[in-house]
Amino acid sequence: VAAVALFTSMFFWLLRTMVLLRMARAEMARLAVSEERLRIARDLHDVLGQRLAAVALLSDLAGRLAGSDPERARQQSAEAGRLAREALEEVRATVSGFRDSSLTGELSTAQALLAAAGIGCVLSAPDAGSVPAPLADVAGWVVREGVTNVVRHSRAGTARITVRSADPVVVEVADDGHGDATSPYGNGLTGLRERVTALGGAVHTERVDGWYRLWAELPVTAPGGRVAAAAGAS
Amino acid sequence: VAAVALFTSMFFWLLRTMVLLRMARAEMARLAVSEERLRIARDLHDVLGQRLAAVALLSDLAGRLAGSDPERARQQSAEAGRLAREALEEVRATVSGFRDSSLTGELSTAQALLAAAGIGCVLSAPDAGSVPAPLADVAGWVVREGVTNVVRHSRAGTARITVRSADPVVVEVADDGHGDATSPYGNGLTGLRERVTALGGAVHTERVDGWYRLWAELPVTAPGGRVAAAAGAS
Amino acid sequence: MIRVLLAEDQGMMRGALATLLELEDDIDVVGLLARGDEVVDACVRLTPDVAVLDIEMPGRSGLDAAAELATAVPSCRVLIVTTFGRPGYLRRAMDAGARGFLIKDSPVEQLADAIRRVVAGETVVDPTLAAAALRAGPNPLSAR
Ligand SMILES: Nc1ncnc2c1ncn2[C@@H]1O[C@H](COP(=O)(O)OP(=O)(O)OP(=O)(O)O)[C@@H](O)[C@H]1O
Ligand SMILES: Nc1ncnc2c1ncn2[C@@H]1O[C@H](COP(=O)(O)OP(=O)(O)OP(=O)(O)O)[C@@H](O)[C@H]1O
Ligand SMILES: [Mg+2]
Ligand SMILES: [Mg+2]
Ligand SMILES: [Mg+2]
Repeated sequence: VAAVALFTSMFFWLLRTMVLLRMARAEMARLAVSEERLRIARDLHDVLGQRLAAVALLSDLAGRLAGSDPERARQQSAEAGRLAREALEEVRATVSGFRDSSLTGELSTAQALLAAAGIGCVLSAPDAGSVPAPLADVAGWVVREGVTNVVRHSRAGTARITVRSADPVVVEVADDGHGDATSPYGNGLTGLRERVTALGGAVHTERVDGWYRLWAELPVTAPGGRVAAAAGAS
Repeated sequence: VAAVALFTSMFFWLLRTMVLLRMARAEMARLAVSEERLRIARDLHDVLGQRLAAVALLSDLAGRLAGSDPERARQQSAEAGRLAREALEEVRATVSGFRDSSLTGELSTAQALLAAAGIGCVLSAPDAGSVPAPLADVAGWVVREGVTNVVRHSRAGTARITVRSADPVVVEVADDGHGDATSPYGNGLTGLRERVTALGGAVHTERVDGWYRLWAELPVTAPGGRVAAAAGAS
Repeated sequence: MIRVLLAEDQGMMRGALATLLELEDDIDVVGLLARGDEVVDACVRLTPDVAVLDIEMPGRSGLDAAAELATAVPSCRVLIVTTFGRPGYLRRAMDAGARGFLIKDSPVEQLADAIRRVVAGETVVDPTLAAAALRAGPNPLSAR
């Protein structure tokens, strides 16, 4: 009898738990949404608001100066235009969720992007899914920056994307275009190099056999023996 | 002994269920967040994005004209400044809309959006705050979709938004534009209709007396006598 | 001279873009439209080298107009400009035979350069915009 009573009470407890969990689930989704709204609201307000206010003021100023000091008017207008574009970029980044991206996601975006630009793509990344998480983010960045550069600068016929998941993880984006490995790094490659060297890795560019190559080495085990996964979590 | 075995298996089943629920919960939250992002993207897209792009180009133009045609340069700068301020207003309105609840938030976003698009807005929703929670979400969706369509398709001078909190709750978005109620439903209206009919309600569009009307009836008491608030918790 | 037709429904934007392009030495704006459903007729009449088309316009979308232009006026290259990369836009633009896909607020130097490159037979895709257009979809590859 005791066993039956226990069963029964356990059964009802179980039911209650499930109902509670179900409610919690809906509640959590609602919370996640409102958190996201707040995050976006904050982003929009802080970054966008400030920029827009500056744009408005610079435009006023340019308007006032147009008659008397055309050179300064020109500068203010240029600055207003630059800020408006940054604001728009900010909106784009905020709404596209650009910030969360995975390596495999970057690889498929890259393929689609190259196809759209009429550039052939040879992808060799059989074990991309097994790159440890914190390195996968950086590896994805290498792919994104490399492919963006190929589309923007290379005028290549074919690009080659390679990911080798070992220690170090090696990520390479190469193309058969006219790239010159001695051109100075701009924001894109400089930012990439900073991020990669912070992990103890290295970024290289070279021109060899008619190919422009960008590749990065990302150590899984950092020089001190620390594992990248732990470092990345900090 | 059999009881112990049963207990044990029941215990593991319970554990598994909880793990599964947890995964489903995370997934649901993720989906809800990305839906919200898309929604925000859509809200922002039509007005804010257009405006920022125009600000950027007007600034460029003002800069180019500063030397040769100061009067036109002045006009372009003034226009850019005006647009930047409107964009700022819109960001503020959108941000404060985010902080409110679903229906009231949607109504304030709607007003801001219409104002920004230069469309007059007659709002009649004195008891919007008393629409039962699960219906408020859907009612908010009707407002959002209706107003997005007005901004995007109607070329109206005035829009009219009406919420009547009775049984059924009636939500209407009407405009004096050129809308044709026989145009086939696209993704927006189809999705809306699916969501509303799932609650036992109905979506209508009609053209009457020079107005294009979209309205939805949302039953508080579903046909079976069930109250919508309970159905919404599932 | 490169003859350009511009279709954009937002008046201020249209005016600014047209004036900026006119300021380039080698570009002539031969047509200005505010509606998508006037694009094909105008291109048949004016035979521009490049049609710069907004996507969202009354009457007809720039993407639909591009698709028809590919057969109606094959000599006219199409460059699509848009504010945001929405899911599916890039692929639809390419399927419609467009040769360029750029953000609307591109500095005029970039837009003018894109026009020249498209005339020279190249394809010009703004990578950031394209990435957003692809990324915004549920899964870029399954959409094929
Ligand atoms: N694949 C490539 N083919 C040809 N040139 C390239 C390639 N990748 C880079 N370059 C050259 O290297 C330069 C620096 O690239 P980097 O990514 O740092 O800056 P960027 O692409 O010009 O600007 P951004 O900061 O937007 O990335 C480029 O301007 C370009 O001249
Ligand atoms: N207020 C309106 N004025 C004029 N036409 C309208 C209006 N609302 C809807 N329409 C017409 O009905 C069509 C279907 O609308 P629907 O919202 O389903 O799709 P959509 O707005 O075209 O696309 P989306 O999926 O982005 O919402 C529209 O394309 C438009 O032609
Ligand atoms: Mg770069
Ligand atoms: Mg719609
Ligand atoms: Mg448009």
